[in-house]
Amino acid sequence: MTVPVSWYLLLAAALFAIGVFGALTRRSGIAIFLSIELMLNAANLVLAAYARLLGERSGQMVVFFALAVAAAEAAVGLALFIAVFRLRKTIDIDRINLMRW
Amino acid sequence: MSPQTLAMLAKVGLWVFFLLQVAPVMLWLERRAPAFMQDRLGPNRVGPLGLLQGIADAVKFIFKEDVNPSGADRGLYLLAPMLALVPAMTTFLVLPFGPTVEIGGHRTSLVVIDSDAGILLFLSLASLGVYSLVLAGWASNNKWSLLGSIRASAQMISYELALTTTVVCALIPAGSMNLTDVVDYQREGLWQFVTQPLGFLVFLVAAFAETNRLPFDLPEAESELVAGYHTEYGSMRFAMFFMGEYMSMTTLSALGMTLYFGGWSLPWLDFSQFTGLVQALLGFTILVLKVGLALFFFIWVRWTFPRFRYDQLMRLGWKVLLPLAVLQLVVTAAMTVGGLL
Amino acid sequence: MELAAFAFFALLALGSAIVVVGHRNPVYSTMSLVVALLATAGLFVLLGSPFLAVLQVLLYTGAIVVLFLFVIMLLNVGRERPAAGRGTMQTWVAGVGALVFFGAMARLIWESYGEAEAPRLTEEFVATRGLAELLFTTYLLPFEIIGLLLLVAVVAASWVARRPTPDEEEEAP
Amino acid sequence: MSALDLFWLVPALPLAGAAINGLLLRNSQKPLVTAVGVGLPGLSLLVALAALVEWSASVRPAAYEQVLWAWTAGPAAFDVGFRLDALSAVMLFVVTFVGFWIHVYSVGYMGHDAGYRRYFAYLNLFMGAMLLLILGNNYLVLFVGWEGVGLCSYLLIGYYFEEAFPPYAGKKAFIVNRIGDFGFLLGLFAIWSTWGTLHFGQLGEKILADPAVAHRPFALGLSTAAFIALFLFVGATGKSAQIPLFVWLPDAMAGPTPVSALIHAATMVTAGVYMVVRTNVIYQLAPEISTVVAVVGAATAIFAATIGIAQNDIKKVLAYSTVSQLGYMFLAAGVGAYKAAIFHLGTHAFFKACLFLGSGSVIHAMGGEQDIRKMGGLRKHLPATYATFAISTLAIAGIPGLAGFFSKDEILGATFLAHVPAARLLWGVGLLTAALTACYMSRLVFLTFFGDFRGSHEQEHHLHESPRVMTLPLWVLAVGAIVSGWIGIPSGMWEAFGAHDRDWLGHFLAPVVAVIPGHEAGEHHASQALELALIGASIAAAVVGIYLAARLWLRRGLEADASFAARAPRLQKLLEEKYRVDELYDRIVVRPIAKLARICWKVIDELVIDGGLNVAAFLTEITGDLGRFTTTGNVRNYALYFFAGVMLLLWWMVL
Repeated sequence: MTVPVSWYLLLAAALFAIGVFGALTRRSGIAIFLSIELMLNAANLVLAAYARLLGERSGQMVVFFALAVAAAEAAVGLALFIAVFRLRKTIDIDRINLMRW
Repeated sequence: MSPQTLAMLAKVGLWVFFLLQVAPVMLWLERRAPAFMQDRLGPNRVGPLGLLQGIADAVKFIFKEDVNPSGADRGLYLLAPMLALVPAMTTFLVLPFGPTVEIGGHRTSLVVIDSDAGILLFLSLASLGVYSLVLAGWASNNKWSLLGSIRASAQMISYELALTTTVVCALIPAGSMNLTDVVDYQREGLWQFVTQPLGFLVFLVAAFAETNRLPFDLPEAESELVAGYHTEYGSMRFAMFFMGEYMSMTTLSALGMTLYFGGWSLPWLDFSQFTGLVQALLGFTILVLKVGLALFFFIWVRWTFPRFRYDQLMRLGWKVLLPLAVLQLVVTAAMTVGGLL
Repeated sequence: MELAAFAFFALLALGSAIVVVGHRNPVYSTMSLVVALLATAGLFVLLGSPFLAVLQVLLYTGAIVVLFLFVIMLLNVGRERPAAGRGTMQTWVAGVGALVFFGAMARLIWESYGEAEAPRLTEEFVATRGLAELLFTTYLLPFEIIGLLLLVAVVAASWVARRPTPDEEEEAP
Repeated sequence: MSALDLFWLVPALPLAGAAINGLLLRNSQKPLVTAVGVGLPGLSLLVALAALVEWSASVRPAAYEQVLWAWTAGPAAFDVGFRLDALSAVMLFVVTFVGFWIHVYSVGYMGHDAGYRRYFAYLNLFMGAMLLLILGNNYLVLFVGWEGVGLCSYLLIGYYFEEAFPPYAGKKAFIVNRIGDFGFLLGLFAIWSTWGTLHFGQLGEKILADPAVAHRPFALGLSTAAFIALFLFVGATGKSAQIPLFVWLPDAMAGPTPVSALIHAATMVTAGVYMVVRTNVIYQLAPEISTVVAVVGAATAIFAATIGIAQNDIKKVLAYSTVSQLGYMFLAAGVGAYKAAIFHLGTHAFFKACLFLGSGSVIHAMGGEQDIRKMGGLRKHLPATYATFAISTLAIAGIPGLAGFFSKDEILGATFLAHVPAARLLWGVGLLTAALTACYMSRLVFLTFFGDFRGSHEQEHHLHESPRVMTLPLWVLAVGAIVSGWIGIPSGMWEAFGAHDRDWLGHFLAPVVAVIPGHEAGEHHASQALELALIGASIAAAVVGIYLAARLWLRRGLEADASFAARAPRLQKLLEEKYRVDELYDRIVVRPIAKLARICWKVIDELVIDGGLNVAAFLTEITGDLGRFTTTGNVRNYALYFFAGVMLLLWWMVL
């Protein structure tokens, strides 16, 4: 019994929801970053599911590019964390309020 | 049990059998070969010529006491050695050891997974190997192993780049990511290490780095970090690391042989004259012999080159190997498009 | 058989996702992220794009998450303290928000697709060749831009995370 | 280079004098100031006389026009020019002659005053403005003069600006005049919008060409002519202090006496009469408005006369007498006897100026004291002042032979015979006012000059006759008061005595009064007997007035006032407080406006505008505060806002 595509979408939605919850609740910067990667991953899943549903390869292309972007984003993000750590000796974002004068 | 699954099981069995034998043989070879190089005898007490040394060590590992360092993160501490085996036990799936043969009335290709994204599977599984080192270093809660694991992860990621690029160069003339096509290509034409010497050289160095073999064994550099990431590991878990390392060495050298030395084929030997089963076994043994040579070469290199400093390691990885690999990529692509290859 | 595989990977993904979000120890959550990514890679295979699955494993788990681990170790991130007073309120809000989001999306998806069966997998759909052609024809420009993007990211990352030279030392607060 | 070509010098010289005194000279150069201040008006008088002589010799009776420059171009083209015709000739002579002698008198009176230079600058400016008013060839120049004199009256009333009352009186005069000017302007706009020109000559021709236009309804239910006449008259009442807008004239006495003499007796106040007579064409086309003019004139006359009796300030008595005499002039104009109005204007200028200057020298002698109850028996100390004052009093009372008798009698005669409704009633009122005038003027003379001195000993010691520079103008004006009557002896009187009609002034002014076909006012000739009866009645009124005053105030002095007050205290108080008109205006006009202003201030300005502003500021503060609340700096909050945004978007997309 082939699996209807909507199940994949539901799964992706669930993953995304969990990712969002994680991003909003976790206190440590890295944990938030992980949740964001999770959300990204859910998005890729949706794209792949649609590619399959519509028989269109371009969906997969977008996932390909999304991966590259995720890599770039992770690199820069982690670099930022290192810089912040060097500055504030902590990764706990509740204590980092650089965005406030 | 459909014939396909049966064939697949047979192939997997063949590979696993070979891989499990590698560790003890290497144990022995690892001690004897350098001994002869350094004009000394090496282990010869256990069994004739010390051949049973492997089994002795294995028994030793089994009975040693499992020391669990306090403060270690038990979960990860136990997980790390298992992860070491993951890449080793899975990367052989895409390595061909023979043409598609007719055994028992069924045509099967002599490779476990014959997918056209084969090499990628190999590489991705290989890249998982990093985790065992990283987790080991982190979980054993001591500075030396932590430093070892950080170095390991940095080294693995950097050299993976060079490795992947050279592998891509090797695939371009064959025009496919399926290793059987690569071997078929080499059977008709020249072996790849002749047409892409630079590619082969970079692959070789990167392979050493991937498996943390001597010139690049900073992660467990005895002189500096006691035993690097597996300082805290005792008996059986240490044995797992050990086996993991040897297996990844074997699979990597098998990949090397497949890409650059014609894999299971010999230029003068025409396989069609044998029956299916014989072809399979013959192909496999040729591959095993080639891998053996490679492993010997590993050991040989181990006792000839001094260890790299960390910054030299990084500089070599990023500023020397990667550019050469890209150069090779460009050259090969140009020659392929130009119709030379 | 496909259903079983899907169920396995789906549950695996959800479970590890929850661990990623739930666990206090950063290394544990990272490792569970690896598991989640591998599960997703499995799902990619089921969705008929092995190339993506392999790429995901090679790229994501092989490099990016290792980078994460690298940074976690470098910064020696300890266990996370439970959220402070105001945090709990935010936790509740986020929780409810996520649930509402999932509910809405579920309703949306279920309404629009319901039981729609995916078309049968064709050999041509699965082959990497099709993807390669697509990549270097219609998506050539994005491909080049991605290259540029990665370059920029590398330069940025290295600049941001550099060790400040002595003269910059005292400027930092 | 005939005098007529230099005609523009007449107004220019005084204006130049004002400029020189005001801007160039300094207080220390007193002789120079006097030379300029008096000399230039004198020169202007000579030029005026020369121009009059040459005009009457050559061009008369046609009007001589001298256009100086085109003031505005385009459709509403006005040019600045002067016009010399019979009417402006008489006015010119009166203004320049009386004005000049008052300047001479001022030299003495203001001699040791600190602001001497400023005084003469204002006085010259006034002369210039007045001449502009009477010589202008169109209503705009007239209006410039009109405003000029208003300004000068304000400046001169408020001359003693250190003290509290004069500036207030100045302001009051100016504001009341402005209210009148408002009406005047509406009249001018109406004229211009109907006939498109304000030039006297052209206007006259256009109206006569098609009189029907004037009867077309214009606004407020009035025909065009009626509308214009009414509103011009409103301007006249403001300027010439008639019933509704007369309150400023008594207070104007706060200015120096020569000023009162010049402005509030001889010239400025007569501007209203001159303007009415100048536009007699329109008044003849609006008979009902003429009646209104007559009635208002008569009412003002009797009203002011009654107040005059109860006043104890010498200048206040004269002020109310002026208001009353002006009432006479408007009565004359209202019934259509324009020649009589101008004739009375001329004679009144002479004897009223002489009276004011006389009171000036009395005040000067008494060291500033103005209350007649503290005077008495000044006959011996100020013989010249007494003589001229007595002559002028007899003139104003209407004793035959003197100026007042002839002009007032002509007005009463004309009123009696006029076709105006209730003409007999108006005549009666006029006769009674004549008696009252005689009565209060003689009361004034008896209380001031007869009886024994009631002032302080030190004042008595100080009493001295004014210097020649002050008594000379008094004598000149006194002679003028006598002679000016003879030139205009009404034709009715000549017929009454069967003599040949030698009414020189009547024939002189005839061309000015436009004769509208079908409206010939035409003096229908009463029988000789009726004429004689009328003359007799007016003589009787004068004699009764004087006899009554003599019996009361000559024999019993101040005690007469006391007994009168005892017998009718309420009436006495009412008269003394000038019928409480000021308080009335205060309550009707000033207070409501003040209340309205307060409302505008408190409600509209503070509540609405400021309030609105404050509310806006408050809102921004609140939203700002709200906004501040969101910038916690906590990264997780920001992430939450992100997510909230997504949810909103989702909600918006889905629904």
